[in-house]
Amino acid sequence: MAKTVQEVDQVVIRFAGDSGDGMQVTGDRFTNATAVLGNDLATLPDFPAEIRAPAGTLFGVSGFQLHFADHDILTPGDAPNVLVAMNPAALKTNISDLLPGGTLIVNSDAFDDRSLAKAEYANNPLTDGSLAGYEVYEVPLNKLTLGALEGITGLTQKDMLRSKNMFALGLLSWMFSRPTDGSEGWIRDKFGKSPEVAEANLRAFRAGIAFGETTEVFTHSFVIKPAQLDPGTYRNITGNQAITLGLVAASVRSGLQLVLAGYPITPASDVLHELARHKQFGIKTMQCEDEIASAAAALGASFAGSLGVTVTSGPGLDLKSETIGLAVSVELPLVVLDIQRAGPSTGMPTKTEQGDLLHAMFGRHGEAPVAILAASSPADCFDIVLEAARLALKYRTPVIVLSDAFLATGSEPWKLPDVESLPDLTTAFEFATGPNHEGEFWPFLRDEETLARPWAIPGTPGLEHRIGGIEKHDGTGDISYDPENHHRMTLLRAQKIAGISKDIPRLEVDDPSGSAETLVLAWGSTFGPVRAACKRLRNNNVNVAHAHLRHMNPFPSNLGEVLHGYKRVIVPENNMGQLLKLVRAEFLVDAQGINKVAGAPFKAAELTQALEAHMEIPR
Amino acid sequence: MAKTVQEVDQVVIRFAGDSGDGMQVTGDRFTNATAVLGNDLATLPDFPAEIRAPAGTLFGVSGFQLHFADHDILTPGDAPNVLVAMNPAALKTNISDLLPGGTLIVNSDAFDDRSLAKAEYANNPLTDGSLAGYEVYEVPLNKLTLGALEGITGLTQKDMLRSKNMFALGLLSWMFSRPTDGSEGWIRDKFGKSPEVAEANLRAFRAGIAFGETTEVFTHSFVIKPAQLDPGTYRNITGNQAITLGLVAASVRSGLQLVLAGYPITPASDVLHELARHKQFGIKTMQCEDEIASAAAALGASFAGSLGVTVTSGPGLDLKSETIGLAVSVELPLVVLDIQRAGPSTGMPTKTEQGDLLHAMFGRHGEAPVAILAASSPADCFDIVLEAARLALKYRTPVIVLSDAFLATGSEPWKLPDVESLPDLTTAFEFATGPNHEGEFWPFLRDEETLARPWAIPGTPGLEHRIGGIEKHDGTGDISYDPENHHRMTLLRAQKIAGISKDIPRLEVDDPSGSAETLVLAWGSTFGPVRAACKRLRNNNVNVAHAHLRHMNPFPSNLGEVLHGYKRVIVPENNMGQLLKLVRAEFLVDAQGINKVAGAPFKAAELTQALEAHMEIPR
Amino acid sequence: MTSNGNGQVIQLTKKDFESDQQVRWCPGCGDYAILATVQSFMPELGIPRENIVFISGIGCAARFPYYMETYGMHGIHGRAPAIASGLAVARPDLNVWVVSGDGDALSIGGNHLIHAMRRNVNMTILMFNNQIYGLTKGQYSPTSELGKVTKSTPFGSADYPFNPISLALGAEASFVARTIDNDRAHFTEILRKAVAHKGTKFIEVYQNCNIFNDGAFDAVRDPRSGRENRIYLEDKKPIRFGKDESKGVIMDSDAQLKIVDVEEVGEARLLVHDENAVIPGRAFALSRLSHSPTGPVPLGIFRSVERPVYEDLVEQQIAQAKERGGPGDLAKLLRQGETWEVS
Amino acid sequence: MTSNGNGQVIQLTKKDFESDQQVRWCPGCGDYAILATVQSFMPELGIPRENIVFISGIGCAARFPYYMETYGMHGIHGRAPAIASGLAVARPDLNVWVVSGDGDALSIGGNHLIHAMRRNVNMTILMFNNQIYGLTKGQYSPTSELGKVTKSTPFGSADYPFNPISLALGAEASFVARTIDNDRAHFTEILRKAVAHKGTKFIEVYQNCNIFNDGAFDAVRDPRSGRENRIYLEDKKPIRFGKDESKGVIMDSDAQLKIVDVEEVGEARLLVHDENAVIPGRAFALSRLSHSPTGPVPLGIFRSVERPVYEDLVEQQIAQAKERGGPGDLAKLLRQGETWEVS
Ligand SMILES: Cc1ncc(C[n+]2csc(CCOP(=O)(O)OP(=O)(O)O)c2C)c(N)n1
Ligand SMILES: Cc1ncc(C[n+]2csc(CCOP(=O)(O)OP(=O)(O)O)c2C)c(N)n1
Ligand code: SF4
Ligand code: SF4
Ligand SMILES: [Mg+2]
Ligand SMILES: [Mg+2]
Repeated sequence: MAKTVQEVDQVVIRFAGDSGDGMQVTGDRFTNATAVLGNDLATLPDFPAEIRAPAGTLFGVSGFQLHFADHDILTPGDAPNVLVAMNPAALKTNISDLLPGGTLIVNSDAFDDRSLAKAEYANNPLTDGSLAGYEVYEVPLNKLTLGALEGITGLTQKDMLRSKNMFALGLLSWMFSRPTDGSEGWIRDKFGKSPEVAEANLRAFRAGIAFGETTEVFTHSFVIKPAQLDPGTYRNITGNQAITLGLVAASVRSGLQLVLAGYPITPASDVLHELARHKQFGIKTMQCEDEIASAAAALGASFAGSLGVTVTSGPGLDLKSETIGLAVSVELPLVVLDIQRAGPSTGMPTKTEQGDLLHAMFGRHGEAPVAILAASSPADCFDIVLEAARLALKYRTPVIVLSDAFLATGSEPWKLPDVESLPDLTTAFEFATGPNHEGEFWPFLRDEETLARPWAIPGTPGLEHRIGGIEKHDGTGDISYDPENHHRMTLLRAQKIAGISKDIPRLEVDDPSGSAETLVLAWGSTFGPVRAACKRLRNNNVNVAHAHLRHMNPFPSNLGEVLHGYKRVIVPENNMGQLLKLVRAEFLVDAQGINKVAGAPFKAAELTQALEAHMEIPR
Repeated sequence: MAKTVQEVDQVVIRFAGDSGDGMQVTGDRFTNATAVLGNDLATLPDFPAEIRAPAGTLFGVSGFQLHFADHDILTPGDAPNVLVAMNPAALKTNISDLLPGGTLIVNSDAFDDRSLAKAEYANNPLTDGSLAGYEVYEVPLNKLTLGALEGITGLTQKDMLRSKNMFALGLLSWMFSRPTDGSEGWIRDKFGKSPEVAEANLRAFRAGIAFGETTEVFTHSFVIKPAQLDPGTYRNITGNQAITLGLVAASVRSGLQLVLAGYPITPASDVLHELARHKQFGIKTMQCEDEIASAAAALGASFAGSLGVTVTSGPGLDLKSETIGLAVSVELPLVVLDIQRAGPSTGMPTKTEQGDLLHAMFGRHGEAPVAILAASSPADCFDIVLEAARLALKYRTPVIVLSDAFLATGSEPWKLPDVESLPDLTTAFEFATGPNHEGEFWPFLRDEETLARPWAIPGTPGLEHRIGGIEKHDGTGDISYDPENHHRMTLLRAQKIAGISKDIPRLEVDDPSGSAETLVLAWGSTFGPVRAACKRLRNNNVNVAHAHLRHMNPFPSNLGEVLHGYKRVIVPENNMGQLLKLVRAEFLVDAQGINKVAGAPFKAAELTQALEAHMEIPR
Repeated sequence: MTSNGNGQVIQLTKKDFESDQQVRWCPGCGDYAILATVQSFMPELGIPRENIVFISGIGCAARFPYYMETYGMHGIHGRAPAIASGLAVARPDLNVWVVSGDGDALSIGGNHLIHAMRRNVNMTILMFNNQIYGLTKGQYSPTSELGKVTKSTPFGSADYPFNPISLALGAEASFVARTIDNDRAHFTEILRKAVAHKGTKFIEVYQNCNIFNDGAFDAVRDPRSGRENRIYLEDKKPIRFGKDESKGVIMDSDAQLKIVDVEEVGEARLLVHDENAVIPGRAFALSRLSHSPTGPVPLGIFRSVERPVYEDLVEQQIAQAKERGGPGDLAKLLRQGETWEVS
Repeated sequence: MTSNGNGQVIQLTKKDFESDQQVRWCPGCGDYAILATVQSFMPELGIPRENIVFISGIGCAARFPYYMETYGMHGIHGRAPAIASGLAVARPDLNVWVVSGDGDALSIGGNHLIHAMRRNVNMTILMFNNQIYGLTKGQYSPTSELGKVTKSTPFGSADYPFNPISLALGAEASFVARTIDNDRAHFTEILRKAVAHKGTKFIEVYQNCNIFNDGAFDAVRDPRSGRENRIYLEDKKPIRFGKDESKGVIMDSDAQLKIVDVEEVGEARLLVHDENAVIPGRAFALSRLSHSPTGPVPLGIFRSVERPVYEDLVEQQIAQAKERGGPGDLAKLLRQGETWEVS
């Protein structure tokens, strides 16, 4: 039977299975094959906090969603068209998201009584008619995988069944006409050390393809044409990978040794892991005893003349507060990466949230202003880290970079930049080399333009000096309890940070009609959903403008002007209204918030609806 | 020669000398004598960070200012009428504050060449004419003291000279007609263990009195009549003492054991010191290894069913952030006392500032709202601590109390409350005793009115349960990663705190004319200076209203209404505008700030001037 | 044994200590065995459930309290000993346990741990040492061997590990012991002795993390081959171990310990173990017999000495103050110092 | 010795290490003597001033860097070892010192201290132990004796103190020593040996706080009467001390140390000190000879062993990576993994 091939413009697939089923790997591989094909894409992994929860439990389900299309897309998709469910628990926790009429592929071998009970199913959903609204494909994945692997020696049945995710990958690859070379190469690489395992995975993968192609279960497959992206070389990248590469680039482009000190914490640990591999760049990574020590070590490295960086998530940021305050006081560069997760306290460690903006702004005693940046997409993490390094070096200040779990683990295609086109950070700073005041060296004599103090590093003869967290004399840097001096220094520290607004791009507004009365102001990882929702509104002939902040402190110099240019300002955030507070206080605009604090990004549809409600658009 | 006695209505005296000269003690004693006499008073100690700086240095000068009057006063006075300078360094650092024509009493024996050099005087100010504008009394304090002590055996000359502050105290006591019994009693008590020292101090004190009375140096003394205070029993009290007594009262009035865990830090340590003395009340104090441990220990005590309290200053508050977040999540009572000092970082540890308001509000990752209170005078610290305990117990929430160095060490007369009239805290909570949901115990089933969860303490049979910082199910309290539940819990935690506004007094406005167009909104230790400045304005026929916040989060329910009732709102703060940000954001009023960040409270005069400038009143 | 709320006393069983929460460790994790041992031991304690509290930090190990049908708090990373200290000081009547991992207890929480031990707060600290960070998916910990290749150290770790027993002894711990997750009999025996001791009990439990550090303790943990390497310390007895107890431990004049063939040196020369030695020199020497477990490893109680318990002293001070001055009188306290009347 | 910036080499003197800041300790404080000793020793180091860095936390002791004409940072309370670790890792070419008090190092900073020692980061840590919090005006510290009456413990402290030497040994420190503020010759000798050692050098300095804890160390510190109680440890020599070296230290078979009359037991039985013993059992036993100094106290180097230095291993890994793969190529790195072209 010749199978038909249907062209579609976009698909959202979700893989769901047990933590041990390898869903993240399957999703990753499918994503790479999709990326290489030139589709635009966005991904949303969603995994449990447990390492490897007992098999078959509802809380042990791990998912990976991928949205890909022949056009520019902005989000990982609100709801899947295609759901792959490896067991009853995966079906139970995901089926409500599947679009009506959507494609459901289940591993029918996994629907035995025990597994159904674990998933708290009273009846077998495959037989009780509850799935009638979907196009259901029951695939006996276990049997088919074992069949394909017959004859391989040295593997137990349990080992063999580990390859069933590759069978599923093969099947889906066929279904969506994905290239297979990359995945085959990857399998060989990954399992290179145990040839039987590699062989098993390869065979399972190929069997999946063959199953799609030859059996009569599936009648047609799909193609999705490449998207019209800018010409260039692309790779797929997650936010955490982009941060890592951004850090390497910051080191290369500044000519400075980079020292990253961290302490493991989800979802930030991968930055430490990845960066630790890049020793060729002379980059040093330290896993410290805690977050306080890692901030302190990074600051020590900056004092030594390196680019000191520390990486963490919310609970760790709490602990770094005092050290960041010291960095504010001694005025040294320090890059603090905060990969936000759902709070308060331990919260939901693997889930996303934008809860740390006000903490980054105000989370230190005394008046201790810092610069704050926020990345708006996985790939933007690369640029934002370079910008953070630039500001930290130029203004000798801590810079807090806000990313979040959604950006950290989500991915998108990234057009590789030309190294030479990256910002030249060597111009952002120079080390002091000699006296700066009547033959003396004054460590707190500021640059008139930037208000930055000189950076004199150990090893420089004649510039020996002492710094510390006690208030110091404007100029000499000697300890000073003089009241006026303290007032002046407080102002100077504030002005230095405020002055950065002259050194950053003006805020651009996306307002194609030019006549929108409503501005949607957002920041960070909501970029995709907000932009997508605005597009939907415009498709419905609703004019709406979108401005997206990457510089959170100071704001771009024209923000006030932008805000006052609209009748209505709406601020959607994955928190209770933190940016909202800041803009209301600073610009006295009666902006209103749309707030979702559910450990998950906005869906384009729900955001569209919420915006409509605010704009009082009848539906 | 009969000396005349002149009646005056108020005086500001400043004692200044070396750290080793006992100026704080002298000031304290004089204050007590003044208090007992029934004058109203306010004090402002000002001491160096150094323990005992080398003698005679400028940075080693310690000062104590006292303002007392026959009427209600609000501040320790802008500038002294009388300055007592024990050495050249004290003269140098204080003379510029003395009012023109003011009285200067110097220890002329201390003006030798070495001391002058240490104080960086090129010429002797006693002889170079630079003090012409003042009424100068040169008193050879060393000689006079040694003379008075002649014949006392067992003391070296150095020991004897230690009593010279008591000579000064005696002299000033005569000068301002202070009672002497109290001071004599105090000397006997204090030095009871070494009779010679007691004798020396007594003799010096009496000699000082005699010197004033008999020598011809002084021609007249002063009396200041008692102030018209409410009838009752009074004592003089500092903010830190009031906090300590408030904590004892909270324990007594709630019937709960109080456990205070702290780590020493200026200016908060005295609370730990003082409270450690009150073991009779069953109060337990722990000096922990750091601030994290002390917050954690306090929370552990609250879990156990005690009233857990921790006390610190800014740098310590940074470190407690994560634990306070845990307390927000597990919803247990916790009182956090933050005695603010000048920041950022180590800053100026002995100096005052209001820099931690936004840190208290937002200084935790995620959405982690807490209640915040601020004391407005030394005596108010007592009431505010009781209120903090009430809210913590009733709403099972951390409550952060903001005091500052000015309140902590400054003092005022306090009318002793009747114990029975103090709030009955036993009505604020009850321990859970049995199941609350269909025969089960649900630790997160909330009280409908307060939204507080039940407080079930170990030792209660049948209510065994587990709590923690991971997000939990609304009701059962089981770990939950459910998105909707997280959103709901986030809202509930916010609503619980917001709901406190129904349970606190409405904001009262001091607007005698009833027709002011300008409102001065303030909080914390600026109460005195702001009220004083408003009085001055009114004396100049400028109508102005003053409202003072003690509840910082949530605000009193009528704050918005109050703000919108005035044309102009001015917010003076000893920070860069923190309350200002909050009210602008919440109420969209174009309030303007007056900001002084100089490690010292506002002076009534400077504040009056700044208010006039804002109100565009020509001078 | 517990009261049922009506004053009746009931004999409890293991089941009574199992909470209704689903256990969420990886299948095969050593934590399961520990949980079973502790739950089985609990009835023996003879303490009503409601008087028992488990406090933990964060980590796989730290999930423990959720599974115990007692009072419990899953705190924040590293702070369990501090939370538990406050609890114990507030309520010396409670039976307090801390459960922690090697990262939780020795990395971020190291300071609280050593201070709790120094203070001798009455609580039992179980430190599950799997020489790895489990919950955060496999970074090296302060007990991982030098050169360990992990996610955060792809080229091998550069830092020398702590020896938890040495550290505890150096931090003045009054009760220090080591056992193995799967050695139920020994583990139970240690628990028994620990609860009988008043003060801080530090128990290191070798725990297998089969996902990120499988087999780290095989040299001693393996039910078959590991037995030979277990040096079970027995109080007041010569230290012998191995097949037919053929091996022993002696001390050289320079305080170095050596493993010897008992036949060769004679039993008389063997070091006699003494848990109660006031000065922990010998216990410390014993702790140095092995660092990471690759050969013979002492198991059991290294040290158990009486020392004043922090919260007891606190209670004493209160009792004394009340005795001296009577119970606190608030009205009197407020009136302390100089007062004056205005009428 | 230093270069003067023009490439010339100059012999430095104590004066060259005195900064222009006025020293702000209380008159009579032991810190003055320490400062003088360190400043006098510095020229001997033979390291240019600009390559020396002093890092501190907060406390009276921690003011030290301000007075040294070198690079310096007065950090935050307890974090100096962590700041210094980052500095040392970033710049192994620098000569790094940490100055800390007993509160700074052992209370709030305890964790950073023990981890720095475990890692063996190359730095010299001077811990001024005055058994009190000086800067905050006299609260007890983790080295204060049990029952100490201070501002925060009006009825006496309830917690048993650390023995800093024991703690350091328990935390795997590779160099551990003790000296006294006013014993300049001995102090200088310890400094000399410390700088010759590579790794973390932990030096406890008994320091008199004449304001809040005057005389705490008189038993050993007093220039006259204290001498008898100073047990100066000398490498590879029998441990003798006291008048005419008439007293000595022996070890019992149970690893307990005893102080004896040399004549009575004979010199042969005296314990021979060995700084370099790989296993720190004997050093630990020596540290237990005294807790708070009330009688004879060992001074000198308890332990000095070679162990890989953290930042050296870090450098090695970088060198190896560069050797294996050449220096980093950013363009290549960005292109790593699967890429595709869009044209
Ligand atoms: C302040 C903070 N930092 C970091 C983390 C992330 N974290 C959670 S558990 C853990 C380490 C767990 O290791 P261990 O204590 O050995 O427990 P195990 O999982 O191995 O049982 C870390 C780093 C956190 N939750 N909080
Ligand atoms: C985070 C923080 N907590 C507390 C303090 C207050 N503090 C400053 S120094 C100090 C202790 C000093 O004792 P020690 O380290 O022994 O030094 P010493 O003054 O005795 O030399 C304390 C508690 C602080 N500065 N920062
Ligand atoms: S990761 Fe390791 S320690 Fe954690 S549950 Fe799994 S096996 Fe156990
Ligand atoms: S308080 Fe003590 S340690 Fe501090 S400077 Fe004074 S004498 Fe020295
Ligand atoms: Mg572990
Ligand atoms: Mg000290």
